[in-house]
Amino acid sequence: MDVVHREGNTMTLSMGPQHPSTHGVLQVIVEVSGETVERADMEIGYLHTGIEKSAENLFWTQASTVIERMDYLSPLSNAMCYVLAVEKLLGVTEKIPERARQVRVLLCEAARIASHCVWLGTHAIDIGAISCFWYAFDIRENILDLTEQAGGARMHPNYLRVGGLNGDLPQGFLSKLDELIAKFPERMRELRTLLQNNPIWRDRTIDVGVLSLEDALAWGATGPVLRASGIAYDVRKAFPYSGYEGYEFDVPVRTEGDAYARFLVRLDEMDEAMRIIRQVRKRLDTPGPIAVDDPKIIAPPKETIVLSMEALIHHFKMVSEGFRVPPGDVYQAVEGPRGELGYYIVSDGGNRPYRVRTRPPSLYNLQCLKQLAVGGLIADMVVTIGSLDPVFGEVDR
Amino acid sequence: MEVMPGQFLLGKIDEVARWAQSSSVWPLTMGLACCAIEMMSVQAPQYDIARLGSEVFRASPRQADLIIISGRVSQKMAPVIKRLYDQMADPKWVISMGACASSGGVFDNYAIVQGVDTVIPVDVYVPGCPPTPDGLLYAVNLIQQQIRHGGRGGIFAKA
Amino acid sequence: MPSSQAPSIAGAAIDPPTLRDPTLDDALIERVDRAALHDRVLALRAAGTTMLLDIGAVDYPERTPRFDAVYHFLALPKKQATVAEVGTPKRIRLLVGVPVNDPVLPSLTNLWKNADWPEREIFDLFGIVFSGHPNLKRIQMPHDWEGAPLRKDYPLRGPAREKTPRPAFALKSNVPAGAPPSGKVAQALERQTRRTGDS
Amino acid sequence: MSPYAPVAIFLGVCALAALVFVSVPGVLAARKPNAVKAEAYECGVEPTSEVGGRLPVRFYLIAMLFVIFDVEAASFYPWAVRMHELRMYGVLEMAAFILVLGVGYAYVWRRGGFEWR
Repeated sequence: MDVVHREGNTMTLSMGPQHPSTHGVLQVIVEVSGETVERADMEIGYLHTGIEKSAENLFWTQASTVIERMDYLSPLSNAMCYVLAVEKLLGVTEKIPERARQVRVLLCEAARIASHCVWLGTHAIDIGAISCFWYAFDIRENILDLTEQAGGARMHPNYLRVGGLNGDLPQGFLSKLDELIAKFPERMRELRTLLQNNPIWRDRTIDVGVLSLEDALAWGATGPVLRASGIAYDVRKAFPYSGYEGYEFDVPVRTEGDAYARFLVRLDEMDEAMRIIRQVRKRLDTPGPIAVDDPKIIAPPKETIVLSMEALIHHFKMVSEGFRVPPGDVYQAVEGPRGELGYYIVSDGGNRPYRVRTRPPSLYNLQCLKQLAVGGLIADMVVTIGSLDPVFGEVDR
Repeated sequence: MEVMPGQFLLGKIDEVARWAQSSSVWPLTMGLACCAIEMMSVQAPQYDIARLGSEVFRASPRQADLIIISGRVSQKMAPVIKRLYDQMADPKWVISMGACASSGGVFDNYAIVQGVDTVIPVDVYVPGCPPTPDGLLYAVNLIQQQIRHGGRGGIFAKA
Repeated sequence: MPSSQAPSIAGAAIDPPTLRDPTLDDALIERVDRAALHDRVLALRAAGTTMLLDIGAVDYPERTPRFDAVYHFLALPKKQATVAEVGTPKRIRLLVGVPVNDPVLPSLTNLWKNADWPEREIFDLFGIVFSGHPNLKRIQMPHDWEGAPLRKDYPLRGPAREKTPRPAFALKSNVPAGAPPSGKVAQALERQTRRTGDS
Repeated sequence: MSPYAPVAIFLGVCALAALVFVSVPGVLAARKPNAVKAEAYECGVEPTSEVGGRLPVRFYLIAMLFVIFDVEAASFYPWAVRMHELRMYGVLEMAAFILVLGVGYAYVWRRGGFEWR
């Protein structure tokens, strides 16, 4: 770490890797005169996990385990994007059964709400509204119960597989989902009354970290950060995937581009996500197949293994060798809670991904902090970091 | 300590000190990766670490007794973890939360330190990826038992 | 050595992008020569490309030029736009070959502000130098790390632990599962341990 | 026993208690000093600026102004308690007190002592 010296009357501070309000292991080397930020350089990489290198040494299905651990606030959108990309390479995108598509949309929208809950909780604590953290995490616990019931684990269920799902929804899932749907509007009303018209919250977030439309495009910001600056670019509308064109939902847009606009856009997005979940819930009552019926891609269900020899052989091949993907490269994008999450995957025809390159939305949403922080106070920079909602598992990969 | 008739409590000073110290083990605000989100859920009302007296997450190592390594420790973060541990006031305890902190977990590669115990001494390892909040609560319980049953801490504070 | 015990069936394709299935061409995909990159990006920018989405890199050891830098662009409207006005923006993908003996690429930071970090990351993980970059330093790895980890010839578990056997979980092995950080980081920790004077 | 004895005892006990609370932990607490622990804590990295470096004068100015006007506000309390008995005498006395401090306040305001940037 080259020691940063001092000149003039500015003081150089390291808002370092361990800090209560950097939302992870971000180090901001701030040059401050009094309380005003003169320069804000960022040092990232403190959570670099080499996920892309690990993915190159695992089977196609195993790789989704490490890939899910990139954006740990909504692991399912990572798995969804990876799985869609590999299915595109295999050419089975159309053969995915309807029910698998619906469950994937359901879990991705639930993950979006859960991720926005963690963002709202920690963002509010940074600004001082401690009690909002408990309300937000209450909604998140219900959603984690759903993922745990469906996939087996609270955060990284590894439930989406190339070619479909790991298994059908368990019995109690739909009734628990109805409980969440019934409870959600009242909870959202509480969250809104807590903060939306709170004078302190408005003073702390209005006109803070203003990102103009040109700057948002120049910095490559996507998702709520771009939509708060005026452009309604949402990957679910622009490049529909997994059946999103079948649901009506609108994309909240604002033009001010400050922290309060991003706050409102994300709250409206939670409502829109619940609107999609209600539409999916109606279609989930009809049972149906949950995986493409090509045993070369997805292991046959366990009960068929004891009955037929081919199923046993397919299962053995799937576990011992995995499947092969025809050579080629593909770019698949998905609308994650933080923006356009994309995977550029290259396959050389083998049974392991040759290269998995991630387009991390948090990395590009975070870069503009260097410009947004200058001129404001240190406390405003904390609000800006919170409003950009970076996740460092994704920034550092 | 045992309750004597007439609502009296009899015990050695060291036991009283250990009882007080064990029921307020303050952790350091230091989240790394997915386990940090589960550490936040432990603070949320459903799992509520306040029942163990550890809900006060201190921002500075000077005021923290416990450091929870919640997440994967990368090569760049190892010296930072070591410095934070050294700058904590004695007596101090370490929980290595999750498979990545305890042994590198699923990331057996160049970027992750294969176990934080090669950098700092660890008291309690918590299995899981990420461990459920109950796992972390049980780990804090184990730390409390260590303090009560004669580990570090107490009136003459063996560091 | 792959982390899982099963055999790795390497594919035969040397240059996968050329074998791409034509139905996957949902974007305008072009291969551009290194020298012509800057002008091509200027032309794209004039033609309405408003956002540099991402810069990635891929290592094809048997192919010359060995590396492939992949630039993703998006043509979003430049003014406030509703969902209808955004419609389906055009995606553009440029593939630029980079030889291993002279791994240099022109930096795009003068055209796109957000090219700063991805270019630093490619320099850090692939060793490709970006000429004209204002602050070309390692971004992910420690600043004194050696080697380019994402190259195919870089061992998965890092140079220090390449030969150490994977702990055989099935057998009772006395090989300690944990391994200290490697390289300069280990020396830094050594120095700090000496200063703290513990064991 | 002079009427002020309880006050003296009270102050003595307070001083003693404060002394005990300060010194006993110092004696009993575990002590493992080392070079890194003594260094300034700066979020986990080597400190970038020396400890106790130079601070802009604004911080000092604001602190001083706060002390003055806070002590002034504190001196209203005894008057507020006895306001009715003191009637007009109290009001005049306080008015003079406020006037004196008002002059100081206006001077600082005009000289821009309260602007932060």
